[in-house]
Amino acid sequence: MNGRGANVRLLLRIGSEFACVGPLGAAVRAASAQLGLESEAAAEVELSVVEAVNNSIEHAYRLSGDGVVEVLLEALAPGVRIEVRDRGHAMSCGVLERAGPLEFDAAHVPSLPEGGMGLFIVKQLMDEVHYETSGSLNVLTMVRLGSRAGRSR
Amino acid sequence: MNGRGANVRLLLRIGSEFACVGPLGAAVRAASAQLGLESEAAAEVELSVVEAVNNSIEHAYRLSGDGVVEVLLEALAPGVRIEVRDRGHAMSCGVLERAGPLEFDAAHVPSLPEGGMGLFIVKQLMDEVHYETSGSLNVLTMVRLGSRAGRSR
Amino acid sequence: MNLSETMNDGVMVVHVKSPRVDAASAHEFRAAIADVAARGHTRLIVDLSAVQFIDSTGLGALVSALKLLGRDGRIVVVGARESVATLFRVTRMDKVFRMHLSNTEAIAALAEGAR
Amino acid sequence: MNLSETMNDGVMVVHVKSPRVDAASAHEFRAAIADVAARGHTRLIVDLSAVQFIDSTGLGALVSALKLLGRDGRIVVVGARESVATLFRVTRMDKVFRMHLSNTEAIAALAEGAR
Ligand SMILES: Nc1ncnc2c1ncn2[C@@H]1O[C@H](COP(=O)(O)OP(=O)(O)O)[C@@H](O)[C@H]1O
Ligand SMILES: Nc1ncnc2c1ncn2[C@@H]1O[C@H](COP(=O)(O)OP(=O)(O)O)[C@@H](O)[C@H]1O
Repeated sequence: MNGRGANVRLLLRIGSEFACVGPLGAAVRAASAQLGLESEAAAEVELSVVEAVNNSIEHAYRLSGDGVVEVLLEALAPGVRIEVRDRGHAMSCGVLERAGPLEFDAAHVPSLPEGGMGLFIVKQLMDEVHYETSGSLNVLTMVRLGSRAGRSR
Repeated sequence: MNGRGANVRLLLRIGSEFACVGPLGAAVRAASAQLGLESEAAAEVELSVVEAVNNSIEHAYRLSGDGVVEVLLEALAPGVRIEVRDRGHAMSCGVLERAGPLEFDAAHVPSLPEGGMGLFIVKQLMDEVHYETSGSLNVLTMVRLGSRAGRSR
Repeated sequence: MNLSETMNDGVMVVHVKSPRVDAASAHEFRAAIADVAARGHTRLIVDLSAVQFIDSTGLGALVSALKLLGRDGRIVVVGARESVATLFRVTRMDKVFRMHLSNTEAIAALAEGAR
Repeated sequence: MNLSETMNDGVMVVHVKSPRVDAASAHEFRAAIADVAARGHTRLIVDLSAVQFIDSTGLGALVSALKLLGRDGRIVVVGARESVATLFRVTRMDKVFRMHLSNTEAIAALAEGAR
């Protein structure tokens, strides 16, 4: 099928501003669908990329707005491999590994969390997630193999 | 409206291979829609970008496959501004300006053209088109202001 | 944030008209619901049928808005499409914001909770 | 290229199943129609209802395929969505490939042309 070869790659780049994340997310979703992901899987890729890019903007660049975030989308057969890259402050060791489900009492509203969900969402929706810093470059790599039906979840 | 500000930009980059143009085109269409273009206008932007990128791959890089093509998408209020950039052989002077409708006799099949339509399509669908080479960088700039209804065509 | 309001059997329904509820719009979204809360409404139906995308920042804004509704505050959601419902499910926030298919169902659920 | 064939009132209908007919697939597309031509069919309905995108390279392949059908060759198109029809219109190729809403209409047009 057209466009699903192993060397098909698309790089997307934005400045570290939340206003750019919407078009980026929509582009990632459409390109993922074009690469063969089913509609719901492509939507989950969009959500995961948006969470990761928001983290780069908020935590790596600390909302300064003058950084650059890149998303590399690569076709797998089947699925997609994604890198989210920034050159801001690196995530501390073990943070990604420790990110787990939020513990809360749904009936006790004042104690409900309003954040701290991003990394857990990414880990839940993607088949593989890892993070690496080399020099000044931070790379969060995610793999999504295909639709839920074909996955062991 | 979220994402329609003047500084909202998205850069997309592929290698000069036709297999990458599908995901790129789908991404450009979705991002254009996200920036406020109506569905048919976004589809016309996709077609114009695909024609321009195909030209960079075929004519600027002569199908060598080792070039890079970039598409910069920028929000206007309303509309989008797009640059298609390559570093291959530049288009000759006046070619874009001269690109006109194909003259053919629809009833005489053997003489029908099989190509030579790309630049004319882009000129028909976009509100502004120009081409500039500076140094080794070639840039085709296109502007699409909005949906057909709001345009003088 | 583009919201509209209707009253349905005495229950305030807030229709979110923006297709994305994300980090770029979460602040506005919270403010818009805070405005409804300030007018004394404590039980809301939030209609997400026009929403194509929501991220954890948007969800966090909804949690924050819920806190503003006070002790008796409750928010239920109607019209969430599959991709939107996924976020609520994965974060377990579907235990906080019950998802319903229709206003009728949502109104019944709010009445139930009010007893 | 993913094509399927059906016969409708004695007319060959070629259904293009791939969502994109573009520079990456144009060659295959031409070859697939050439294969139909090689089996002696000269008048075809090409059903584009599954096609979401076609560029000038795809259109050029359709022109090239038409030439292979010989002197009496004709191709009419059914099911083109608005964005696909735009390309035919802008290039005036809708004068070469007549667009129809249904197979019935297309079959009538082909019979008309055959007189
Ligand atoms: N890209 C990143 N760069 C630096 N730190 C990060 C990054 N992503 C996440 N973190 C750290 O991990 C924590 C948890 O992130 P997350 O689960 O997305 O929730 P939130 O962003 O709402 O705090 C953040 O508070 C931050 O300290
Ligand atoms: N990006 C480009 N770089 C170099 N030459 C170009 C480029 N785009 C178009 N051209 C030239 O203009 C001509 C017309 O282009 P076009 O209308 O797209 O038709 P086609 O690509 O089918 O020939 C091409 O044949 C080529 O000589």
